[in-house]
Amino acid sequence: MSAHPPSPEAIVDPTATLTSVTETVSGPILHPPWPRLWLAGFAGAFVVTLGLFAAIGWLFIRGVGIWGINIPVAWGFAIVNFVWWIGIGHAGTFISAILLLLHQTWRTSINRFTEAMTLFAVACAALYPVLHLGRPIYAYWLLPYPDTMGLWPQFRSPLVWDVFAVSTYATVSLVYWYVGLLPDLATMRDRAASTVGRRGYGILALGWRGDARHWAHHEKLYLILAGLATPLVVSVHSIVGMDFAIAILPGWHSTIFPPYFVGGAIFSGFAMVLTLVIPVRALFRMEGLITLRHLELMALVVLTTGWIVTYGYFSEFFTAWWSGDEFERFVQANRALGPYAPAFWLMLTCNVLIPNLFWSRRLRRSVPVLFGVAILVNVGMWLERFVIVVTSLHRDFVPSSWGMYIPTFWDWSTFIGTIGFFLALLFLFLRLLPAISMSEMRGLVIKAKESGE
Amino acid sequence: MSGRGPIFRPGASAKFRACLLLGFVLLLAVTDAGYAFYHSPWWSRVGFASDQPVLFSHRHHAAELRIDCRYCHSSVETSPFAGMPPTETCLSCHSQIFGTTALLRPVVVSAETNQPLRWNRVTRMPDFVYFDHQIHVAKGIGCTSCHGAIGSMALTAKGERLDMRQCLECHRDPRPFLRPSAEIFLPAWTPPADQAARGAALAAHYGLALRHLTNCSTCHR
Amino acid sequence: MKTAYGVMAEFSAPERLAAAVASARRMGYTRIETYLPYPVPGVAQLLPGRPSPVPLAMLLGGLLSGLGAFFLQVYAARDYPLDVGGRPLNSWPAFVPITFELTVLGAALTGVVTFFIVARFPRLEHPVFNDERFHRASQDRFFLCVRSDDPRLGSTSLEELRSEWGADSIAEVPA
Amino acid sequence: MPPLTSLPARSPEFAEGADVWPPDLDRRGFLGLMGASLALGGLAGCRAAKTLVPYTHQPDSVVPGLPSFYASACPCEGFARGILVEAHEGRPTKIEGNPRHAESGGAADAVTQAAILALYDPDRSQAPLHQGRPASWPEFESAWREEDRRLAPVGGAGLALLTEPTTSPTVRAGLHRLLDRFPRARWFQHTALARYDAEGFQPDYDLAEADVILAIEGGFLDRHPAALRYTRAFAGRRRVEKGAVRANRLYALESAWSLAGAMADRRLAAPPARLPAILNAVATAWSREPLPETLDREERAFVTALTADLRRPGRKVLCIAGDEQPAAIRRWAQRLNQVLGAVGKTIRYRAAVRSDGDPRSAGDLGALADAIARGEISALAILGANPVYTGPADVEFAARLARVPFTLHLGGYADETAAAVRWHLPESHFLEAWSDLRGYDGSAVIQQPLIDPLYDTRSLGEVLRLLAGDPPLSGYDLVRATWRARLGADDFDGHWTRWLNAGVVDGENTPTANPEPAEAEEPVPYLDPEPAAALTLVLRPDPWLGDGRHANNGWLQELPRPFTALVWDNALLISPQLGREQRLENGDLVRVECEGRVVEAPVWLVPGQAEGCAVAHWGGGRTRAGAVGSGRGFDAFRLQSRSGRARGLKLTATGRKTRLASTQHQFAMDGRDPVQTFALRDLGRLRPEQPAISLYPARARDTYAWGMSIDLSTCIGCSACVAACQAENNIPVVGKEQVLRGRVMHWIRVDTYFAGEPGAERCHSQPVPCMQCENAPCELVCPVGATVHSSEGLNEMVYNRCVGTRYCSNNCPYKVRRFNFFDFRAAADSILHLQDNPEVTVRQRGVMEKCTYCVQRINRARSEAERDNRPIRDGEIRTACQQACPAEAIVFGNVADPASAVAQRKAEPSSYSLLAELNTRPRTTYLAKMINPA
Repeated sequence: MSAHPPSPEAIVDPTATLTSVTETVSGPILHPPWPRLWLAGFAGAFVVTLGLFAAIGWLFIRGVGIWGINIPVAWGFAIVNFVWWIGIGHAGTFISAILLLLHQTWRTSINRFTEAMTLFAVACAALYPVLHLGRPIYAYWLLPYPDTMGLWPQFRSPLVWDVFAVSTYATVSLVYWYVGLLPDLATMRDRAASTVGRRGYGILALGWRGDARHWAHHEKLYLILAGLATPLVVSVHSIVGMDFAIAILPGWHSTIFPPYFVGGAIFSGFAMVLTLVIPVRALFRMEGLITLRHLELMALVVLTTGWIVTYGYFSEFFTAWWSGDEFERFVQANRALGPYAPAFWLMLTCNVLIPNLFWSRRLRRSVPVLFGVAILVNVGMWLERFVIVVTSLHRDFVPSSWGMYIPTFWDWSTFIGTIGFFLALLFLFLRLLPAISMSEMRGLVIKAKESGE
Repeated sequence: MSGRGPIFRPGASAKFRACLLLGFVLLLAVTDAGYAFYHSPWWSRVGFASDQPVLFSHRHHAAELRIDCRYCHSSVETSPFAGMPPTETCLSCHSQIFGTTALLRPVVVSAETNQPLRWNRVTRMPDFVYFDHQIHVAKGIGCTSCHGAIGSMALTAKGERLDMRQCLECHRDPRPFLRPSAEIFLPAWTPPADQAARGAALAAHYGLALRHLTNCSTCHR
Repeated sequence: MKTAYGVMAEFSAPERLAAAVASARRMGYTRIETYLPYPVPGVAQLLPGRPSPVPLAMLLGGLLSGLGAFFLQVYAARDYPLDVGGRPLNSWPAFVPITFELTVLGAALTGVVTFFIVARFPRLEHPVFNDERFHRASQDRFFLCVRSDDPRLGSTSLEELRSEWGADSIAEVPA
Repeated sequence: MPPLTSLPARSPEFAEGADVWPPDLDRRGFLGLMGASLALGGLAGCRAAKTLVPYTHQPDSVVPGLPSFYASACPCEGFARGILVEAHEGRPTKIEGNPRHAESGGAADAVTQAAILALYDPDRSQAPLHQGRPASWPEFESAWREEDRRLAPVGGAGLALLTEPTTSPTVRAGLHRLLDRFPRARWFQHTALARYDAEGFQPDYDLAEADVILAIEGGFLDRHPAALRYTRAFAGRRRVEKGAVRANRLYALESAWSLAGAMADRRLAAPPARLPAILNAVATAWSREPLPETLDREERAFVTALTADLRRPGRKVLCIAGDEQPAAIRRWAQRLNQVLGAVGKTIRYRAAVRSDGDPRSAGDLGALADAIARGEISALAILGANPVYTGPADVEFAARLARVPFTLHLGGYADETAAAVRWHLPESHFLEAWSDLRGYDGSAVIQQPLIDPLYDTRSLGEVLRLLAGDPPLSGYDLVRATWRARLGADDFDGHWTRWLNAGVVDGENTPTANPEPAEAEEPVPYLDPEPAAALTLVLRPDPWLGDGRHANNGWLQELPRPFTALVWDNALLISPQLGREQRLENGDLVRVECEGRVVEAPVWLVPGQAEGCAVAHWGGGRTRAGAVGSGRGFDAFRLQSRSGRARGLKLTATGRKTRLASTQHQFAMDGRDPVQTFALRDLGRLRPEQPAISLYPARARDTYAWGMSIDLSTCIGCSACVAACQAENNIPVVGKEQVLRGRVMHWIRVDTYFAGEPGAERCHSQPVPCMQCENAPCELVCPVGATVHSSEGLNEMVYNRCVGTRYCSNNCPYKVRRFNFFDFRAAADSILHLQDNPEVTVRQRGVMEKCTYCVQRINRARSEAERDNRPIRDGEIRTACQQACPAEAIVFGNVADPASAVAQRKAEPSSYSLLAELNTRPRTTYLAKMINPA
């Protein structure tokens, strides 16, 4: 690690060399002892994960009735959390794919980490659609297969689209991540001291030896995957948005949803990246590779997408008013003044007001501020999904059927449980795999040298 | 970190690839096996006779003695349920013949103690399937179409899979299965050569309304 | 020589390797391999070889699975023609999302598989791993290897090659 | 309806099932015992019975797999309701009205519908109790013989009987016979509910004739023994047919909402204290004298409008006083009817049908209590009543009871009274026992059982005979004896069979008595004005639980009460104005004090209720009702006094709250128009609704296109449809906690809306089943196609395909879908499964369910029609809700046939569909509510 601190403008510490990059990234993994903080963090996350399994067990024993859902509010936390996690999952692919196509070199030092985050977020999200079913054992009926009943899934339903969108997204993200990981696995193989490590990484590396011809294929594949992942990431959250937009429910039935969901997804995704990267770079002393510049650039993305989301809110209100439809108008009014108004206003504060702090250069370069804002945006985006799902359902067309939704203990424990699950996976990742793409960093370091000379 | 030999000995790749392949093949095998079992009689119980309180032979009564199905299954033309013969029905003959044989002891006991016989169900439908015998026999579907060649069963066994595909096949186009009223209760029936023509004629004759037959609520409520 | 896999030269900097590859080509070597810790621009182009089949494979894979997806949905709608909310049986706009998703999935998977095939992965052991120095090929060293089946190999001594290419070190790689 | 010669229940197959219950037995298994059929359904974990068990001797009245129907009678405050009972393999499953009985006309109210559940109530009293310990009938008989030895010599001096007033000739004969045996015994009668006779005469209204009706404290559409007949007649005068109606006009003067008040064209909400003043004003206005100054604006307007209408020539008028009203007010109404010349036209009198005024009866509960206090009673037989619970607080009957050495109680439950007596005897359910009853119109019905007593119980008739010491006689023979005596011997059996078939005893109704019960010329009496009380307490029977006798019936507990949608608890109903004054909100616990009697009760605010009064319903606060009914709500009887007067009511907030479960939270239409109304005068200006255009190609219709039309002009909001649907479709009861969570399961709900400014509120009821939309939003979003459209236009719900995403419910604009959040089925071995309708799947945990237009009835009818190669006749299929509806507000049928009744209804100009702007094309449409203002 370099002696003097990196200049904040640099995307990579100029003193870094091929050797130092490799050492900085793989060192903490290969050389015990592991930091106490890591142990504590993993233990905590693991315990919470056990809580999740308990909640799921009870759910399967008693049924979805243990949640606060009812008629009219037949969807609750399960769907809110699903959308929230999927949204978070979008930052990874966005960073590694879209920014790659846009030649944003600064992505290099965070893409690996964020791709991992994507995978784990999607894993958490994917739990919910199954858990929220009344009869989860029949979840496979949503897949097309030749059954003895002569029946097929009903392909007009957005829920079936979800199944394909989410599973595709998970698979492609995994492939993309693994392909990018291959050369680094080779590095790990070649640096690992223990036989177990060498064999383990060796098998995962599939025998990568950095042959220039392999590199050529690899680059092509990686580039095209990026090209595919870009529309994919847009499509997935559009489809999630359509889960709502396809319905006729006031507050859901809105054409703005797909783009506005995508915007919101990236918004929350980057917020989550910040939330995670800030402690991690401190914990593993990677300030040299994830510099303040990176954080600042992410802050700018948050600011931008924040405004996209703001536009979404505005257009929802505007169209409701402009349509003159009494039901649409009522829903918007009810959000602002109804029983769930606190959630609504808190959401506006977190998603619309707070990100504007980043107009100030000083603030978006202060790590504590960045961290605080990121947390608030995460909260705000969760609230957004809550507001969309619950306030639209609880008072719809016929006044006699209006109701309320009050989350139960099991709603909360399932939600918090997935957060623990997510963190547990993340901790394992940091422990076992290089959190920064070494091969790509090497290229960057050399380029930096050349431009330096 | 010098002095490190190679990690994998020659042939490691071969082994590794073999393992991958094997795993893949194994996966296929397991799914196929499951699929095969699900479609086998062991699962559908087709052709399996469950033991009964009395060794009753449909072959003897229905085919050899030519006793009409309706003699015992008396409500088949009036009710969704074909009806199981009360003990007294058995005794209408067996009070005269074989009444004393060990074979028929359970029947006699049932009559004496007024305790019903408990037959084991051969053809079991799930609770959510509502099959109406009377309309099927009224519209030209014969017993053996669903219950199999009952006339050749010494011990009664399940004759057909009776899964939803089979029901649908007939509900989409019953013509290949339609019979004239006279043949409905035959203990054995095979479609004649000109079934195509006859089926069409019979459909008209029975005034079959086909469209609602594939509605879910026709069988599920 | 028959027992050797080839001759491997080690370099500490990408540009030096690039230069060496160029000179090796000039000297008429054909069975050349290079091993890099990161994709050094231009090196691959210096080597003989056909362009990557990966893009074409991905295109085909994507198209096939996409078409498959669409027609599966059309078939499903007609196999058991159910009246769903009064919508037409062939509600093609509703079939677009899944068609798209499966296109992407098909393309991605074909791409990876093709890559593994052309790279002959997985291949855990390889003669180059026998080389003492090679473990740095994945870290901070650059290697140039002339395979022993190269007809011109042996015409020049290793020491000459080392100085010619300006390699840090050069040695035979046992097979 | 064949006569029941041999009860299927008598065959040992049944006994096996009912008495010794195999613990591992599931529902199908049980039916298996009785020759279950493949057709019997139930998604009970998809468990099909492993065994098929035929009869040994098959009763000729039974075709396995087909339901059979038997005519009988259901007691309603002692009066008969003619019913038809559906039985599957000897297992009663559903109660329908008997079209041939005048008091039913084919309809059946919610309470009657729910009686079937009581039959299978596991909490029923199953064996005699001696001082709370299980005993046997023989033990009691010997105990009674001893008592008898003591009583006989003294002619039964000291023996008292307490019964509820009855209309049963057999029971009355039995009572008289007992009194003959013990000449000095005394017979008291007690009911907390209303008396329907005045001075031995019983008014009977002809609502088909009346043009102008004044209803004082409502009471002829709800809770009246003739309510079904009255409702049908009243509805006949509100129904718009072919754009025309011979509409009557209803004036309602009441303190709290009644069903009649909700149907009124003009309603005045006034507390009981104001009633005399207002009625006196009506009298003065009638005699063309100036109105007194004491009337406020609304009262004045009401009275003027009313009298103007009464005066208008050629109008047949009628004044109805609620049956809970004090005698003075009822006499006032009687006189007014005479003065208006209504008697003989719109109102007739007949000699009282019920035994309230029986010359041999010695008075009411109060009289009995006094007798006990004077130490005159040494033995007391309480037959059927539950006075410990239903007695007025100041009678303190429980305390009195303790002073009687020998006490016995006959009742269906081991209730509060049973706990206070020495001997408790279990009484048979009316579907288990032979008896006879008279309708309010005097028509007699033979009450024929469908099933042998499930437990060791006996009927009242049998017990009376036992007490009289006569040789035992089966209920069957008892009833036959009564009627043979009346009819004489000639061809008795022929008559008997005919009566059982028809469900009515022909030529049997008490003739109209002297139409002028009192001197005609006396003017309308002057009512003494009540002292202006700050608050008056109004005590009423619970709409469903009555005096609490039905408290253990889950269906009734969970049936939303009219005007509050409250379930499982009763509350003190107050007006919003009062609530504002005293800063009370729904659920606030208050200390209710009335003339020294105190209870604690939660309040509930009801728009349109008169200020200055609070309404409490009986039936809550039961302590020994059973697992379902005990400890629900508060006991309003603790507030009641012998005099019935309840002035000087004081409410004091305790600062505590309770959670009251209501199935509706929003009673204002909130600027939307789910219920559309029109004034009669605008009838000509109505234009039929035009269907909106659709992007989608229209589907070709099948032979049948099922549809429904619900007439809001005639719907009185009695909830009979809800109960009928629950009984027909195996709809589970979910309990208070789940209702609080918004998980009630009713497939059809009756929405209540209050409209209009304070002081002039109107109340609208709207039954809402599944709309069976042609372009159903729910279907589009189901990922597995578990809800799709049938070729005949049903929005089908395939329970066994449902995976439970609940998306369909989210996308249903009418929110008529219901979800099994938990496993709401009764335990597999519960006797309650005997009530299950085998034609309908019992839904599993995690599946969505909803109204399907009783598709099982459609399939049955089609199967029979196709078998006979004929089309399904119009009216051949009647949905459960339609069949139960006394107002005939619901019509179902084939809309593809323009001649069908439903097509006719939908052609009315007042026909509209709910949320038409969504273009879901509902097959269920409404007829706007007609209002006939002056």
